[in-house]
Amino acid sequence: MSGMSPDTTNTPDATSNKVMLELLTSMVRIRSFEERVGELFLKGQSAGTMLHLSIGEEGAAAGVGLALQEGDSFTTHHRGHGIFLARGADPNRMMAEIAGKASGYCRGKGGSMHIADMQLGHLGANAIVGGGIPTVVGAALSYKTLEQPHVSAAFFGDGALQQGILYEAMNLAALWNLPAAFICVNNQYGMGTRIDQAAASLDFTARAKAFGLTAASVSGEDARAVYQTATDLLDVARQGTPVFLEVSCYRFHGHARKDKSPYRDAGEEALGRTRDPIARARDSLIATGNLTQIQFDAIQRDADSEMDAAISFAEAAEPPTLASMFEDVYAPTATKPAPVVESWQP
Amino acid sequence: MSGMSPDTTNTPDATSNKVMLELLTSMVRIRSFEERVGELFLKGQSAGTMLHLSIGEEGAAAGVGLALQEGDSFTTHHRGHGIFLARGADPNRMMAEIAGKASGYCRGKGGSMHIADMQLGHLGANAIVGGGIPTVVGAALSYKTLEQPHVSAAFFGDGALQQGILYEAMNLAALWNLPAAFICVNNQYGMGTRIDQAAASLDFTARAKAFGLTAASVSGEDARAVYQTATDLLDVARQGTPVFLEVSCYRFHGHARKDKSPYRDAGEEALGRTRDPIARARDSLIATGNLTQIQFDAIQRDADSEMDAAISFAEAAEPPTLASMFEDVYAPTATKPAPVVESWQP
Amino acid sequence: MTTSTTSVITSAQPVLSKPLEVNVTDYRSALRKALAEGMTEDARVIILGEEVGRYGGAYAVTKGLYEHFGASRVLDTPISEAAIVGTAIGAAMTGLRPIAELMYVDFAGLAMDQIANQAAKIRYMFGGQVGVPMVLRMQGGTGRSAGAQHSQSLEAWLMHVPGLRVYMPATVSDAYYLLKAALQSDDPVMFLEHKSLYTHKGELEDDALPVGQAAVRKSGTDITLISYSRMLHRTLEAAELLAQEDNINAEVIDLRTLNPLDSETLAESVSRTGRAVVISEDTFTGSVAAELVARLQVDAFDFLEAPILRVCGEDIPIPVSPELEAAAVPDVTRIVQAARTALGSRQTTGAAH
Amino acid sequence: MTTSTTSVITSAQPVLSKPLEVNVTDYRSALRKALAEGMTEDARVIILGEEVGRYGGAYAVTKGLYEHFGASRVLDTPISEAAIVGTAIGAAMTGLRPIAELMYVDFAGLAMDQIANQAAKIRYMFGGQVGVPMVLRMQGGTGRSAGAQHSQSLEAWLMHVPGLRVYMPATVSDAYYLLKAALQSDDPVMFLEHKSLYTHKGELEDDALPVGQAAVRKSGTDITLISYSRMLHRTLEAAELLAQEDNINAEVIDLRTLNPLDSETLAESVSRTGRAVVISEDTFTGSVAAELVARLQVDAFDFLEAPILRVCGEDIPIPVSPELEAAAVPDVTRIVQAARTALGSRQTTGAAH
Ligand SMILES: Cc1ncc(C[n+]2csc(CCOP(=O)(O)OP(=O)(O)O)c2C)c(N)n1
Ligand SMILES: Cc1ncc(C[n+]2csc(CCOP(=O)(O)OP(=O)(O)O)c2C)c(N)n1
Ligand SMILES: [Mg+2]
Ligand SMILES: [Mg+2]
Repeated sequence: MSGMSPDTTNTPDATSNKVMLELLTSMVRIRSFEERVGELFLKGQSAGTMLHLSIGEEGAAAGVGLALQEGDSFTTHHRGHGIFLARGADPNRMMAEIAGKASGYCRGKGGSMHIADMQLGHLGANAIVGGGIPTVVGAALSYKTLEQPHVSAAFFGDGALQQGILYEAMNLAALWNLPAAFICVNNQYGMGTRIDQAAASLDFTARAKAFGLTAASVSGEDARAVYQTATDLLDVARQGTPVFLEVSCYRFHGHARKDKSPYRDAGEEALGRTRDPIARARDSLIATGNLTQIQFDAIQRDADSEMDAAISFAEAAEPPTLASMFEDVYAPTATKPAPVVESWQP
Repeated sequence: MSGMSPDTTNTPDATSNKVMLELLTSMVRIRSFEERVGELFLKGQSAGTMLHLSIGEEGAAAGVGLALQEGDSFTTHHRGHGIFLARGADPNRMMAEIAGKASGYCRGKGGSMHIADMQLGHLGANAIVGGGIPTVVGAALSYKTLEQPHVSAAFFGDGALQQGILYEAMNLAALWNLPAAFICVNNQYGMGTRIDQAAASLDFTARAKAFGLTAASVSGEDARAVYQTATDLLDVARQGTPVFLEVSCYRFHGHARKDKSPYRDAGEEALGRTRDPIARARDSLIATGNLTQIQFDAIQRDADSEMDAAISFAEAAEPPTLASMFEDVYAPTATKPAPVVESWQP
Repeated sequence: MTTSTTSVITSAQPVLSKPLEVNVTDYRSALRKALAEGMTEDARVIILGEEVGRYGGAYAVTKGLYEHFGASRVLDTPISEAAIVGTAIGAAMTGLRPIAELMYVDFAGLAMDQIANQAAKIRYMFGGQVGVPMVLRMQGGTGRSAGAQHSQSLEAWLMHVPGLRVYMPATVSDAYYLLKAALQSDDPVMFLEHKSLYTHKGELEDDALPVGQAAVRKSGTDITLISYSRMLHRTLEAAELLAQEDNINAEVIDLRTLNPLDSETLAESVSRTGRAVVISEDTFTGSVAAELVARLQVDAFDFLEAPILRVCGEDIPIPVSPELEAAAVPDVTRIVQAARTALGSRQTTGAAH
Repeated sequence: MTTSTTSVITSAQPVLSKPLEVNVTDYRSALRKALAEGMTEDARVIILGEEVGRYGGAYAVTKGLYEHFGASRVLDTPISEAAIVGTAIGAAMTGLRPIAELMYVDFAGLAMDQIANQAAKIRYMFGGQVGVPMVLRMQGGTGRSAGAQHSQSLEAWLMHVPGLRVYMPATVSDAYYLLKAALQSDDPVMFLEHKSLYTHKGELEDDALPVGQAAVRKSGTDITLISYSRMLHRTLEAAELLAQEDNINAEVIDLRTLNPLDSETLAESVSRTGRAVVISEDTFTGSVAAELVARLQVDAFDFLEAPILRVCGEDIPIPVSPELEAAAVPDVTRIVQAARTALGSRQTTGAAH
């Protein structure tokens, strides 16, 4: 970590077993959820094919997710299931939303790419690469103006590093000393484009620093390091210096459910998949005698049955009514749009 | 200059009197022109009030302008008269365009903010802050693809440093190794906003470097230094590494013709106006015995009478015909739009 | 599920400011009064945009607000249109009521993703959990030889996006009342001013029609002339001329807002007069006028005695030459001519589109 | 003064590539064939966009081109929509003929300044000195539960901007011929494909109508149904149903291009049939259909036996639920119903707008 001195006294829990177990459990739940999203798709039960799994990125989601505090808010990119789960999402309502059902978080209107929950501070996933980034500048402005102690964090992929809006947002946050965090989940690819095919210079913390942010980079394979670094940075952000955190990891699967990543070399992919934050956390806990395989299996089983239940919930859920289509365009007090049928009688 | 080793052997003329005199003459012509644009406005002869004078910025225009070579192209921001003059523009046709006349560079359709001349490589001034920046990436792509030895340079103000498109363009140019140059004329203000009120971090070369460009900053008060630095950088660009150059200077007058800069402190303004590239070049030539006051007065007189003639030319010029309004919307081979008059007879 | 606006932050801490007295003499001061009152009445209201603070606004609308309300309520931004709108969105979702400004509506192209994909759709995509109660002030139109990138009328883009409200005041009184209303809206309001109206003189009336109701600015029986924003005034002049020269009694309707759109008032009027001309400054093809015509020829079909004609901006970019600029948008003569055509009282010679 | 296109660079050095054979079976392969031929025939043609190269295009349209023409002709870009369009503009001004791609037309909001303020206006603002001979390929529309930000039909925005050509092929043959034509255009062409048409099967005809001429896809005498892009096919189905169930002989017109717009063919047809329905997938208010209706009710006024009706997308964002998504855009039933209403053959019960 660079650009700031990490103050580990602030994070006494970081190395504790409790935190490690929490991170591990969080990651296992995320992966279990994502695997089932894939199933939902295969069963033809998902709303569309635009499902972007965060398998391999659980360290980023769990680590930063745990570092965020109650009252903090965040936006995510299109690959945001893991982050939302790490922030407390109900898998049932998530899965129902992904299936486009009425009991989903967004009444079946948003789907995977537009899931949100104001109660949990999720200001929305976004299907526009970079689209949700300035939202957190606005939220951070609210916190500063209203003197609330929160941080707002934008999660985005490495692809968004080439969207101009990121730099506009970072500059504004720095200029106004806002409690905003810019979290780049660098999974090395934007669809079929490897990061070095998208950016000439790969030191992204240098970019953020040049805009006046405190910046760091951490490997997402190590969930504890992510948690520690994020905790320190969010502290900085809370004091009014916006921060940038790059979490590097590897996208284990294709871009979306149908993509088999033919553009990736098999060797590279195999190697990439060894960068597994779950295996690493599990192995380290077992190696230090803080977890047994049996205990781990129980964590896995609990997660799997929780997520199986989410699938069942989503499958059993009702689709939205046609009438609901015309709701939520405007505030509830306003007249709803009606189906347009131009009428005339001779 | 940083990020590259200046190779002064490439620029043997930089220190010669010939170059200095050329720079001085160029700067005197620019200022003389700009003063008359102000007059045109006062006489009610300009097309509108959106006239942005480059007085105080002549060092940037003359220095970089002289460093560019035949066949190179460029775009400018809204404050681009000086740059265009430095690249050989005909003051008559410029002034006519600024007056919105048919014999102007753009037939009176573009005005001050959209002046262009393909013959001289001027790919256009732009009224959108940052709007002309990616154009040079495209031109540089043409040069690379068509194996032509040219560079394309975008001139823009410090205001454009906060527009995301700049970073998208720089990244693309760096990624593709294009002969593109990004020239920031940092006159300390965007309208009433001082640069430190717009950007949290003021080391703009650090931004460019973080995107993989070779970058330098130079004072626009010293036209010779601008010329040297630009020459070296354009050389780098021509080899396929895009470059960024910040020329720092001071906007002597208001933002546009009607602005009296009430937001600026009188002391600051007085001090800023001492950063005069013309006085500095003149004084140094006189001090070293390479110019007499009489010679300088002749340069000034020549420039003034040339620009007086431009004013007369513009005043005498015909306004465009109404029919010409419907020309140039589409290629000449296409049907022109016609005035819309919906007709019907009972 | 469909609770309005903010759940993350339930209430702001009102730190009420002292009122700022604004004397209304023209469109500009009417806008300023609405802003000043809005900020005084609701501590959640902030203003952000380029040059809105120290400079007082490129067209001086926000003059004095920075000095009165301070830098934490009136925020000067860098030149970052997309981030300005995006920031306003995030602030609106979390407890503030931002009024963002784009200096020219022509710059909307830089922020169109934030406007149309984010602000407009957030409430819907998120199933009604949250709204985006922001106002986006922009100004457009011709009249200052500002050229192709500073003179457009882009309301048709905005009107085409479900989720956006579009207000376009033509009068001094509406400048005030509609802006006050926009600050009460729980939906994002695109508030479009006209650069040539800022110095338009007028008085504040005691009251205003509700938002969503078009105003009959002049009652008439022979033909309905429909317009909004600056073109309303040319339309009123045209109606005057028609009365004097042709003894025609034209009804003139001012839309006031494009969303909500008051189809009923238009249909009622045109059904009564049997003839209509719609006047808008935006470019003819795909204009706001087209939408109105398309609706009216259904709603008033059985009563139409002539086609509904449009008088709009020409289908060209706005040229900088003052002569050409003036010719690129509707003038009184063209409006009068179109009315006469619709009345069958004079044959036109111009080419059809 | 009005010399076309490039003055800075007068001619490219053609380094002709070997042809790439493409077998046309559907809309997608027809597009690919046009691209391959265009690149073979003119060395100045390059392709740039996200995932257009190694990945072969998000919808596989450019598949194989990178391998055949190489990385200097088929350029994968970062996710920088504004810069992609801006780069294409600069390249087009200086000797290349770029085909840029935005993966979804929904992303146009990120590049709208470059599209509408730059590409569209450069020739005009610069007095005709230079053109912007570029093609911007984008795809839009519903059909894949892709949600509110990946399913829009934004052609009305583009059609409203003078200087832009807008091509919208509905058929396999037009996909090929219109794209070939776009590559010959000296003006910027917005080439809008429909995501649900890529697998549409069909054959390449021997020839195509000239650009700017609408196609009568089915002649008829009772009513004119006007559409374009994917909605053409639903309209043809509706015409079939009307023939079978109501013994109605509908004429079906495919616009093919929105700019140039073939008002004449439309006016001739509607003047003959006396009735018309315009069908477009974009949201009703401010739709392309509105423009057509507004023109037609002038051009065919004396022949109209009924108002011209529109069947368009509902005035809502596109929901992700497949059921709701389907209901948000016109289907065959709604088209048939509207035709019946226009024919006076059945009363509608739905609410008016
Ligand atoms: C503005 C925009 N451009 C392009 C796309 C299409 N697209 C969706 S995801 C994606 C790749 C994004 O890569 P990255 O940001 O690294 O996120 P990842 O998918 O790797 O998580 C692209 C190009 C989009 N959704 N939005
Ligand atoms: C996209 C955009 N936003 C805002 C403006 C209004 N505007 C015109 S010039 C200007 C200041 C530009 O400052 P800078 O880039 O430093 O150039 P300078 O005027 O100092 O030469 C602004 C805000 C504009 N023309 N375009
Ligand atoms: Mg990625
Ligand atoms: Mg400046």
